[in-house]
Amino acid sequence: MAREIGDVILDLQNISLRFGGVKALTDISFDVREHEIRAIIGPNGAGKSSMLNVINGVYHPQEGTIVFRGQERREMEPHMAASQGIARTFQNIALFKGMTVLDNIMTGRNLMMKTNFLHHAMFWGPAQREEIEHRKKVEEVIDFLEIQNIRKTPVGRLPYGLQKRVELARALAAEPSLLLLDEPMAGMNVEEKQDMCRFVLDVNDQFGTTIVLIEHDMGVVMDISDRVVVLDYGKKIGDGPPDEVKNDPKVIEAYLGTSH
Amino acid sequence: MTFFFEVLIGGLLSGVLYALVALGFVLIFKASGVFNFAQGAMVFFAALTFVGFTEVLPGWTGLAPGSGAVFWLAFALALSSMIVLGIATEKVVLRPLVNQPPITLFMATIGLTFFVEGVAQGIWGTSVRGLDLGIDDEPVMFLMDNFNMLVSKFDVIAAAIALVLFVTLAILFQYTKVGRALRAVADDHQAALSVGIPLKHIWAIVWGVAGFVALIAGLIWGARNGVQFALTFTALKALPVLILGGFTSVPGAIIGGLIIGASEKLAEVYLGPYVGGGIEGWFPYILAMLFLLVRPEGLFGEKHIDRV
Amino acid sequence: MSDQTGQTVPAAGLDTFPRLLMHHAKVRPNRPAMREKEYGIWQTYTWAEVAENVRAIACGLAQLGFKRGDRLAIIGDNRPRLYWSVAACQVLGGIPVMLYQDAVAEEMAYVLQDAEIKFAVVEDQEQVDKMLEIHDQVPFLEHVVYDDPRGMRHYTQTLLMGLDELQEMGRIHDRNQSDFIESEIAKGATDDISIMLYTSGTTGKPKGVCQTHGAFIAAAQGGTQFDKLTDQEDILSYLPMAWVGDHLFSFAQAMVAGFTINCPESGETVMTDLREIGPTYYFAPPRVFENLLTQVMIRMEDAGWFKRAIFSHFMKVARRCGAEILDGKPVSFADRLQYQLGSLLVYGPLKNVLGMSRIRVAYTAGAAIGPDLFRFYRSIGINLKQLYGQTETCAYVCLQPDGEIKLDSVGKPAPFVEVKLADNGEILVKGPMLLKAYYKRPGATAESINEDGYFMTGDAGFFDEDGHLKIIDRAKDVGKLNDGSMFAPNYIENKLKFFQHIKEAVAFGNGRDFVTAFINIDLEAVGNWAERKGLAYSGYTDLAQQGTVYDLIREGIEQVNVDLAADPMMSASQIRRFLILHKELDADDGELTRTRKVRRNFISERYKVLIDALYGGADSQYIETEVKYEDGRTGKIAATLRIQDVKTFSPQAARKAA
Amino acid sequence: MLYREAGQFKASYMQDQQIFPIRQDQIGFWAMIAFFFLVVPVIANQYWLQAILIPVLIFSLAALGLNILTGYCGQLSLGSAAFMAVGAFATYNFMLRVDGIPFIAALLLGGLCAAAVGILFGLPSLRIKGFYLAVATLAAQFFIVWVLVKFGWFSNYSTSGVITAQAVTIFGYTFTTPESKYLLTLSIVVVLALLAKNMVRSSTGRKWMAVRDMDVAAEVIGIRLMHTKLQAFAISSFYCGVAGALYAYMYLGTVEPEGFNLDLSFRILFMIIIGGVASILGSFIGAAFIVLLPVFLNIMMHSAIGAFVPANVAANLELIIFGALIIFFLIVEPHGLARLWQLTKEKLRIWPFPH
Repeated sequence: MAREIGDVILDLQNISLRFGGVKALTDISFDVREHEIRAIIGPNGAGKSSMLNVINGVYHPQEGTIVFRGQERREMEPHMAASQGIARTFQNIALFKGMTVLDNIMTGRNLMMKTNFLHHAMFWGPAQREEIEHRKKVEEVIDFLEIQNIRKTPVGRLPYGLQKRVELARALAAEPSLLLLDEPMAGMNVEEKQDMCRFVLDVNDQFGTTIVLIEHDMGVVMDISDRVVVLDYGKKIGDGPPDEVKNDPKVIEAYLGTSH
Repeated sequence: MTFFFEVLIGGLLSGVLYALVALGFVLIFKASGVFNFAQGAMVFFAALTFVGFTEVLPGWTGLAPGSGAVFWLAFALALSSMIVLGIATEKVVLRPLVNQPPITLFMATIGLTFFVEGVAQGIWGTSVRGLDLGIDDEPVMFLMDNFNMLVSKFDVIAAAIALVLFVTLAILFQYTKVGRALRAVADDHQAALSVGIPLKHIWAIVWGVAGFVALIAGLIWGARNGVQFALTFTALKALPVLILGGFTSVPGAIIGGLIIGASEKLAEVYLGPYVGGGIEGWFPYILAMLFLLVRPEGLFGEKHIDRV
Repeated sequence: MSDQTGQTVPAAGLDTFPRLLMHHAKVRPNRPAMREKEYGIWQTYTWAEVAENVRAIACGLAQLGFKRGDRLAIIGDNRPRLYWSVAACQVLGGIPVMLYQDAVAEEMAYVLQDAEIKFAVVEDQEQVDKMLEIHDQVPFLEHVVYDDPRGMRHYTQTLLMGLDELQEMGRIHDRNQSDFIESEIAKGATDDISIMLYTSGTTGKPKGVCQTHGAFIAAAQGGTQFDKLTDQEDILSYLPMAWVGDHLFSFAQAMVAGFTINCPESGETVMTDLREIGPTYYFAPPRVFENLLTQVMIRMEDAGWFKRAIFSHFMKVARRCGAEILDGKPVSFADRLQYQLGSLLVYGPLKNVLGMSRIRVAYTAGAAIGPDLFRFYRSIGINLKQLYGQTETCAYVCLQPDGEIKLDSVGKPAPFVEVKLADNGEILVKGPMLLKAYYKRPGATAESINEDGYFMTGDAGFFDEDGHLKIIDRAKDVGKLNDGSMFAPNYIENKLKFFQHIKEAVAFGNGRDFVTAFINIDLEAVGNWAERKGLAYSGYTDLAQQGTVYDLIREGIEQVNVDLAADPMMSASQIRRFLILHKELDADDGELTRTRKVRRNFISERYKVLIDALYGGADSQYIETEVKYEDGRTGKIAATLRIQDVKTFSPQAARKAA
Repeated sequence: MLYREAGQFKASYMQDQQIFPIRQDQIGFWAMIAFFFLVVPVIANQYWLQAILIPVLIFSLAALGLNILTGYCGQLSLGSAAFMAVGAFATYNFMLRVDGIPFIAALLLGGLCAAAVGILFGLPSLRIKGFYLAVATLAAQFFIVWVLVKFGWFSNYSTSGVITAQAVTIFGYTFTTPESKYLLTLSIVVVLALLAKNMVRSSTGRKWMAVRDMDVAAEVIGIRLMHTKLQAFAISSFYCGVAGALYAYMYLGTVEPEGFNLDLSFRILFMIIIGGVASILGSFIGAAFIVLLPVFLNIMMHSAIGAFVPANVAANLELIIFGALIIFFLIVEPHGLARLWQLTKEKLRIWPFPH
């Protein structure tokens, strides 16, 4: 295998997050190693999305520290996270509805673009060169995710499954080192899920991207992830390789106790 | 010091009137999530319609001009017009736009503003009218005698009317079925629908009530300053009131109104002379804008968290 | 070599493809040779770039040990780099062997064994997997080179290599030994085999058809001159590379004329890509043209009444005079004016949305094309023509000349080609484009070429009074009626099938007094028709036996009879009696082949009683047939079938009617 | 119908990213340019140039400015007229107080002043959105006009703040005739429109739209909201400022601060709603529509009742029709006339097919 799991690149220590009086996350610690696929699972409302939001700075935890690539901080700002190579997708698709697929994905490269609005106003010259250079990269992503035929379609017109794929494309366009996926397969049919699974694995394999994903489909999680964190009511109740977690009585209880 | 209190009380009293206009905004915003920019135009429409009817009714009916009968008949007709206008707005403008982004609805009410102003002036003409409610604009003698303060009797009575209105509405919303339904709707449209509250019915009622409030506000403002197009600008001042008080809070509207009314008068009197006067026109807006920078959710509005 | 006119006259010495390639690289280095839709745009390769790449691949292959005479399998969609590999193989004096990319691994194994393949260039992971799957059956396969590295990261098999890597290797070699390629090209001769294309044939295992440089260059030159093709043409290369037509149009003619071939992004985007490129030179099988027309009609049905009225009016104008205008025949001024208006409002836009605005020459072949279909395209100003040929003749025997288009002929013998008819009507051809041999099958080669050097096509046909060849049937199917006149069942059946309500037809007549036919109605078309007429029916069997349906079909057959009567060779083959079968002919029941060809003998045995009834004069016949259902169960369909007579026409009357 | 796109394939990203990728559109565009630059000055009379075409162009520019802010970046503003006022008065003062300053320089500096003021009043957008922001922009509207009235310095101490535009001279040529003013305005507007188009089709525009469509997602991919929004405010105000200066120098000649009132701000908002939000073309269509509608109404009513309608009746009718149109467009076609044109174009491209 080309992929070798490396050192810890993201370490979350004793994270607690409250909204007003509501505790969303309580004293959660776990780490993510380079090149691994790390899953976060848990029943609805367990705080999984909040966890991702803490990692890339959308939410600011009241307590705890985040160590990313050796840099320690209490809180992150989203654009800071982005500039350090963290990209993500959202549970409820957060595409830019008024733009085409191509433009959506191009926005993913904004941090790498150096020209300013004055160049853009002139367009010819540096702005155009840069635009073309990044377009090439974006086209590679489009090719990779096999969405060539919808390139110029406004995203609003696309079916759900494809929108999810475009969102992944936008995240990939940033060439992230850490990719956060919030339920990438939710609401998809079996075929779409398989495709998405393949893409996630391919991303991890081909670009060595570290992936943290939230997913409800246990089959998928057990298949593709290297290690799994289990959350329940904002607390960590399990952590380890899929097989281990699967047989953990606490995890089983949390799942049996809820929807299943 | 006496002068300061004179100014303050005058400001607070006009603040009550701002609050009255703001109340119309709040009602509609709470019930349907629409920021009704046209509330000001509705105030103007109401006042003009009332005055118009008082002018034409004697001719149509033979009643003596200025008689109580004319007053009440004109009031009834103006109120009906307002309710019709409110319900029509709800049906024609807002219902087709349901589920559109709030900003679209907002722009639609700007369109509505123009429409309503155009219709009002188209029917009743553009000249400035006086409006006599039979309340004299004379100093309250008690205050004049004891504190040497000049406070208009008209203002006090107007404020009292407004207060009565606030209290009545508060009681209605607190203790009647419609009121409870309205509060449920304000909390969560979907949930309200699912427990069987007829949303459209509620909206119609709210727009009707908002029309009524606009009429009262229009009468008082009109009687104070004359019924004229400038009324719409005065009514616009309800917007900073809302920003201070929050869009969803009735007490907020009242307190916001008082703050705006008092501060703009004080500012005019004490700061105005240094900069050439006329700062009443923009002071509430700048105040609101600065306030927004500090506390975007308003005094009483709930803190808003973006869930992602 | 006058390029001022854009016309190409290859100089002497340009007698192999590698020489042609190097010639273009020198003469028009900056003209686009190939485009491929990739990464959102049409990536363009000039002739100079193509030549450079071909050199690199050739050197790379040589490094791997590829020798003169070795066979190189090429498997994949139409990709520039696969075309380059063909050329590179030819540079080295090797023989490219083209395989159908959608074949399953087993079928490929046969070809690889038959051609003793040591080297293969394949498109992607999918094809690589097939190669690996059959590797133990073809142990002599030494190198598999793949074009697209996607998903190939974890393949560690030593026989695999990326084309990029191969080219890189080749480039170094090319720099070190810059005269290697030139000397290899110099070794080539026009009589060398340039390509091997496998033909399925109607019986037996596929045979490898070996064609020489000379053959394909002759065929390409003939076609180029015939249609005055220049280096400005654009062609869309989307048909399988292993098919002779694609090799002629996208490789040989492009090499001869120096025009541009355009590879679509993928199979699903062909129609979009067609619209973007707007080729000037186009080939498609009749099926494609038919689908396009159907789509046009369906989409027009959703249009408002106004648009539909405009459309149908101008389509009427086009039917009246469009084809004539295209052929340069005299047409009244009023019609011409109307046609001009129609061009602006309908034909022009229609061609635009079909991607056919720029077409100068379009060809169809491979199966008979319906006259209405053919006429439709010609009438809106698309110069669609038919050609005739087979793998063994480089797909080059007959072409329809501009201005002499007949709906049911395949045109006149092409330049350099000699065509004659055997006594049994079989078409015999001779010319420079004939195959050199079937690979390793001297017996088969000898059988297919007679002692005078004519290739026996196996097709039967005849020349009409203007010297146009008409194909009527496979020669072995052609029989005789009792009065000695020719009976060509396929010819008749095809004519029947052009009628939209008839899905399948089986004609009988060999050794009989007259011709009869079984008909399968097209359930969808007739069903629609019935719905519009308010006819109730419970299924195929019920619908098939309705009197009005018989009337409908009879009218169609009478129309066919009019056609047949007009043709002196065929007028005796008019259909006298017919019946509509109670069930659809089905491959599961053994009545059709998997490619939906009628299995005549099986049917005549199975439905003997019906044939007897047709010839016995009865007007109805009871039949019970066993059928297999999809789930494997069997059942029985029973019905009493009506038999009806059809009007026939005298040749003179028919000519007037036609 | 007129489109013949087959064969117009793109072999490079440069071709693919053209403003008009379709040749027929290019031809149409250049035909329009030629018409407005070469034909219109010859055939149009004084009235058309001075009372219709020049204001349409100026309002187009203002609408373009508002469209950048509201249509592309999603920040609603009710203070466009105030930014126009800043541009007009700043340009006036540069012309007045800097000796020998070229008009174009004064114009651009005026625009920059408007941009600076725009940034100032854009600051609340960092914390608030939607109609909250709209209310905050009202502050700009009222405050700026008040400042210009109250502080005589801005109008060189003229009564009630009226300024009279100085003569405009470029390279020794003085723009006095309607034709010359029209051509100068047209040139400036066309150039600025082109620059705007370039911005919205590149990274700058994508950032604006990203902020508009989903600000949280925009932030997560590294777009800095503050920077992006303030940039939009600045550029938008620049455009409005230049439009304001042209309003004073090319159209009216004399203006007072009250001329840039809330009503004008609303009119500009209506232009983009009717013309089309997030559309450069829409800004032009909207401006033309709003300017021409009263003219058209007058003609209509004149021919209907045979006499000119009293001004106040016409004004009220205008209000009613504007209001109704706004509501109509928001309900029926929220993307305005530009969208209708777009749809028509799509129809023409696939003609004769309906879809």
